[in-house]
Amino acid sequence: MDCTGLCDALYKGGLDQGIAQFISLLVGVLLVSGVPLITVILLIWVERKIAARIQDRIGPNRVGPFGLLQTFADLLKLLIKEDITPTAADRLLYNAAPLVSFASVLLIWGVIPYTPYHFGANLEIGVLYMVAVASLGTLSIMTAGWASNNKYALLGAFRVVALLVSYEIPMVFSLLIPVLLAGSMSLVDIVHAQGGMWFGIMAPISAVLFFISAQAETGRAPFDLIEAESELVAGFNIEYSGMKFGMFFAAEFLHVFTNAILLVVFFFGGWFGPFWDKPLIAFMWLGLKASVFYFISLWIRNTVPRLRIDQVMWFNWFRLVPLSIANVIVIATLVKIMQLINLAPRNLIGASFIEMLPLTIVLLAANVAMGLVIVGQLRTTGRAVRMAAQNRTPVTAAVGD
Amino acid sequence: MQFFTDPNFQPWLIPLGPLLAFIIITLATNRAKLAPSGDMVYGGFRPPYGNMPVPVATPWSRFLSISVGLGGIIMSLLVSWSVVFRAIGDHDFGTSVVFGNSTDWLANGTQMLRVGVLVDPLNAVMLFMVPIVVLCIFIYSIGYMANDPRQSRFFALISLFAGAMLTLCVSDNLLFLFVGWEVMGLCSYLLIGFWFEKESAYKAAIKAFTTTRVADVIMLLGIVYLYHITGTLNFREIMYANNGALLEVLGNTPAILFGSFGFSAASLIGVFLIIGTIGKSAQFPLHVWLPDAMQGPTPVSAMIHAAAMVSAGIYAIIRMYPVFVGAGAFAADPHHGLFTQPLMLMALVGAFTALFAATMAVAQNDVKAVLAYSTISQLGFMMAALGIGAYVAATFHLITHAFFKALLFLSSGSVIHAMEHGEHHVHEHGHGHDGGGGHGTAAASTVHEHGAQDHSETHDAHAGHDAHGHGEEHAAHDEHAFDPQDMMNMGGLRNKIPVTFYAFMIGGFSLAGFPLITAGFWSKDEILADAWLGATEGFGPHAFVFVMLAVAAFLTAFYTMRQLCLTFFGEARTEEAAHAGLGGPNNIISQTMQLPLIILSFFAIFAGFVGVPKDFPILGSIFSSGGSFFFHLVERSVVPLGNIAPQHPAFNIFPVLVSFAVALGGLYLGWVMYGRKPLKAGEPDPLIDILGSSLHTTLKNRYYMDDLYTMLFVKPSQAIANFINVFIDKGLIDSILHGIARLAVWIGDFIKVLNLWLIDGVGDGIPRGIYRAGGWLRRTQSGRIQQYLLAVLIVAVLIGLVLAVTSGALAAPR
Amino acid sequence: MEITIITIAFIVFSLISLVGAYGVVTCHNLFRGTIWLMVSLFGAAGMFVLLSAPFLAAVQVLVYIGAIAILFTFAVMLTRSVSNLKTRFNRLNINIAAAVALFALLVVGIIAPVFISNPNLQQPISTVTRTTIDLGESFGSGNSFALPFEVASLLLTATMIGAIVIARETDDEV
Amino acid sequence: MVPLWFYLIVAAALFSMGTFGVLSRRNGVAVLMSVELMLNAVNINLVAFWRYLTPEKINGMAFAAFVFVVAAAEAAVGLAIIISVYRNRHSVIPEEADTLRG
Repeated sequence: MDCTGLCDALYKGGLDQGIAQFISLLVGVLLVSGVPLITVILLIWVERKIAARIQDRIGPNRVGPFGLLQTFADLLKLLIKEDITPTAADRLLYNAAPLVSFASVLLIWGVIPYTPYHFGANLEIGVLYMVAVASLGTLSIMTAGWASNNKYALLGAFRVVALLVSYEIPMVFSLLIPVLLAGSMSLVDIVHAQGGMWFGIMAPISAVLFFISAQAETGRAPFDLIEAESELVAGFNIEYSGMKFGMFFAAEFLHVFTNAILLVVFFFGGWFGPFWDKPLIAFMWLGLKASVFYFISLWIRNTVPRLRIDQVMWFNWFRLVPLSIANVIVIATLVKIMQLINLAPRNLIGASFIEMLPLTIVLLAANVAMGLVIVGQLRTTGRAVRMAAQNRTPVTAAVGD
Repeated sequence: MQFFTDPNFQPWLIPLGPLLAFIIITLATNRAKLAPSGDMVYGGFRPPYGNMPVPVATPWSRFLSISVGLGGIIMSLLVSWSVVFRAIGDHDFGTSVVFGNSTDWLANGTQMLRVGVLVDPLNAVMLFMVPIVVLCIFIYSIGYMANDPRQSRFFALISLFAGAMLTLCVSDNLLFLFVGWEVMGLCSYLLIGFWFEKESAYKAAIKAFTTTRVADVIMLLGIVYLYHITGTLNFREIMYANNGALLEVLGNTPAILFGSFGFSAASLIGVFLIIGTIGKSAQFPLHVWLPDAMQGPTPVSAMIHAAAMVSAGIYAIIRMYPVFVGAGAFAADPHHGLFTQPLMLMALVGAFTALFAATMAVAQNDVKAVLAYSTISQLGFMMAALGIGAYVAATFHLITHAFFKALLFLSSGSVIHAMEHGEHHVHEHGHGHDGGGGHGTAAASTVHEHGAQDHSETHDAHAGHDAHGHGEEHAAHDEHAFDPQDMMNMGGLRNKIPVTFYAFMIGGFSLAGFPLITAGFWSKDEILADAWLGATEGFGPHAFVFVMLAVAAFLTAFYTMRQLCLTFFGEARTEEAAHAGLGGPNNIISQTMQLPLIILSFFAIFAGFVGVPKDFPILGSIFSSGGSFFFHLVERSVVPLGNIAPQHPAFNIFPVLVSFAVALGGLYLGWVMYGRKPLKAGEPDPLIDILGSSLHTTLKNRYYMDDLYTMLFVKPSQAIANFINVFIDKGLIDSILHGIARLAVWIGDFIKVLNLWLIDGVGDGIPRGIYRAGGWLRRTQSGRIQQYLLAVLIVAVLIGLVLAVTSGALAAPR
Repeated sequence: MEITIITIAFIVFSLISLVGAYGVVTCHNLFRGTIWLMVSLFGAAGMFVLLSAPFLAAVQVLVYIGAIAILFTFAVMLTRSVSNLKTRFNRLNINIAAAVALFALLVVGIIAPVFISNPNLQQPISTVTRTTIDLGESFGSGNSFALPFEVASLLLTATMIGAIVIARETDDEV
Repeated sequence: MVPLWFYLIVAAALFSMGTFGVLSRRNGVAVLMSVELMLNAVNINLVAFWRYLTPEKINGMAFAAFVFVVAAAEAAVGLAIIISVYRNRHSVIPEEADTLRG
């Protein structure tokens, strides 16, 4: 293992090499995970402001300029609150769950390329890693729901797990498309491969799929039946209070933004933009694009009503999963054909816009076709549902299967 | 593709066509509709059908079988002629160049028996002759079998026959040759018995089969012995490999039989092979099957007696000729009076058969019988020639004889056809037109399968007559049986069927050896010349052969003329003959039956000129100024080992004069007796009062040979069979069986007693024991998976322990 | 053998996986058992990373922790295994003996004589290894693992169907 | 890197523990989990051998991947069986599912 930079300095400073490497890695990890920890505090404020605007309120405006410091106040409040642990709870798991939940989001940031030069780790299998650690979140919620020994919590946990496990499938399938196009699972390579053309333009359907399923992963509306206040009081984190609850809370907020960033990285060219070779500008581009999608996500959250669990499941298993599979098959075939007839560059990294153009046109056409099909399908289904609703027959009969 | 162009591989393809045709026809034309037997004239004969319905080939399968069969034989004709002409074009063909190719066939023990094809001059001439003759026969059969219900089967069988013959011609080893040989035997059996409804037909078939089988077994013995000694059956390996080393071996080892009588292995093998040939080519002791083989359809007779089977026998002998001549200690030199036993045997048998058969032929009245006997005697010529070492002349005669004898048979067949036609005509006139029209189906079928719409009406009439006459025939069968093959019923056919007449005349003159212009003359002249040369040097066998052959030739000319006159000249001796005809000059039947005659006539005349001796006056300088072409070609097919090399008989006027004399004399005598004042109806054969009736009947009844054989072989074997049946089988074996049965009954009773206490005791004891054991074992079957797994683990650990200890891993961890 | 970061990582991961395994086999509470299982598998994933097979590590985390363990938790809850557990083990001693014997045999019989004592089996024979791309190509190429790959996919399909058929309520139709 | 036998020892320990679990746990789910442990030990061995002995081949990783597949399938079917057994006999204890007792 190479030893450069800080490690080198420490080694020169007379430390044992192993220790030096360890320390340097530790510092790197702290730096990388520092970014999200700081952003999340701002994100909470942003979200509350946007939600307030959408709901025709003003939102936090007392603490600090524009209420910027409101979040710190809440943080303080959460910290000084009493930390209750139910007696019947499974102590260890009860306390471990929030940590795992936050860590699962945080670990994702380890592979996100901020700029062409700055990223936590350029893993050969970045995408897989990302999906894997995201699945830890499921585990944490399950644990929390079970450990807090509360039937609402357990029900919430069940819903979450059902929802997340189901929605991981279309997400992974939609992530296959960038991997397939870039020919690599490393996020850095994927971003580089979008120098000529954003994958979001070549394969919009998979972008949409990823967006939807990511939204579901976060458990935000319209998928917020995890903490459906009206049905099960607060879902899996009902028993939590104080900083533990704050961790779940922060993890959720952070997860939303993380999904926005991932969407940008996978489909919208990451830090690509004018003057992307300047690190700061590149970082600025990434953040800009990410915040656009973040805003869209918030927008949806605050405007769309909640769905029932059966509707969510039906939508996933009978619409998203087939669509994603078909999408993968179609795009893979098309790409292969285009490469065989030499209309597509073998290696997308460094391919110019012109080179990418024919492939883009073909894939876009295919995507539009598929999109038209699925939209028409959804419309007919919706009409059937409305008819059923007017005939006062249970909707599930029409929707389910 | 090179496979199809390289002459080394092409011989493989030669037999392929007919064999494929056989398979295709057999598999594809199994559709036949049942029709009342009255509806069809049945080939050349009227089998006693009663009103039994017969399967009738549908027009489609007729068409298919004919086209496929013709296609097969034409294919092999093209391939083989291409090979042959390429070969002849090559100058050192036969000496240094032969076409051939072989592959592994059967592994027996350590050594591999190879099968392969070979084209050397001898095959070349066979491959020139066989396909064209067979093709003519095929074409002929189209017309001849046109109304036969089993035409498809016929074509299948003759295709197989042709395939077998070609296989025999191209094979390069004795065993492969024997395969073709046997298949031909089978086909001859099937074809002679083609009209198996006739008792005489199937009896003849069985006769031919058994007779040839006897010979073939002995021949197989010879082959096995040869293989036992030489370890190979390949011709060239046996005879020419490092110029005749194996021949030396063969010649020097004394035979296992009669070794003490100066038999070398070569001679014994030769004798065996010759016996095989005697059976196949119908030589003297075993000739009886051939006249009966006339029961088959005439094309078959042509096939068997001209092109294929009988010549196959001679061919096999020429093929193995050096073995007969032998080498080493027992070597022979026929040109200097040294004979091995096989050569002597051939000379005697051949010469005797030639004369013997000729005499019998004189007295026959059946058209085909005369030809059959003449065939036997001509084959005798060849055998004799071989016996005195003139194998080139024998080959020459084989070829020419094949041509003109095929020609003769085919034309006799058309004579018979014409006679039948006349006969039906007569019947039809006798009974008006009633019921003549109810045979549209048959007519239509024949019309369609010939594809000759324009002749349909004549043909329709023909079919109608046939059918009608046929139907009548059964009614009037016993009152007068008309034999369309009896020459006494013919006469004056010259004007009815002119083409046939000229063809027959050409063939007959060629057979008689009409001087200078016919093929038969030249080949016969070769043989006589060789024989005379030996005779002048004072060798007994040569002289014997010469005399016998001269007389035989004389008789040949005589009965040929007799046949011609009786058949074609004079007045029609019966009403049938008066109305004979092929149903119009240009209906499809007569066309398909006359075209081959024309082709064969050409060969029957001009085939002789390839073998004109070099120093024959005038003609020699015209046709073979550079030496006889045929002679030089075939001579190369046997490597000159000094004593085998055929001699070039210098031109000697005497044998030529003799053959002039015998031919012309015989013809003249025949003309005097039958031609000048032709026989009237009912007039007896003038031969009778010349020879005296007793001798005549003797000849007519073939010297009672058949009765002799019946007395010698058939009756005794029947008696033995009867004896065995009565005494051994009924008396001895049955009593033994009964005894065994009674014994079995006793044993059964005993066992029954035993059963009651012993078996039952054991039988009940075992289950009881099993039950107890099971009751004890079931405790282990706790149904608890983890216990099982635990047991598995423990055993595994123990095994591992044992392994570790034994491998010394535990003992000394290095 | 100097203490490199690899060694530290190895020790950490092996401890994680062993402790997890211990928890799995001894836990009273099956839900914790599943958690322990995940911990152990996580340690194994770390070892995969150390063995420069990051793909396998990620798949381990994804498949086991993401799916199988969740499946286990479901099973635990559906079958109320948590509550109706009276005793943890049966035939404890003999089983312990068997397991220990197995371990001893493995170590003393195989590992010690063959691998510990053999000096050239200590370190990897080369530092270059196949990558995930090679793995993918081998799954794709006909003369490598394409057929087993397809068979595996078939197996998974069959498993899915079979699991559904087995676990569905038997009393309802369809 | 650490010697090969480190990995082997760890794998052996995992395997033995899994064996113990399979043999002794009363709860079917626990038994299945122990089976997973054993499979994991096998996987560690596969990958370790591959890395140390034949890193130039692909077989080690490929086999490990197939072991994953098999493990997933086994877990799914096993749990399904356990659930149906539980539904029929109201017990997840394999010792009690002994209808086949002789």
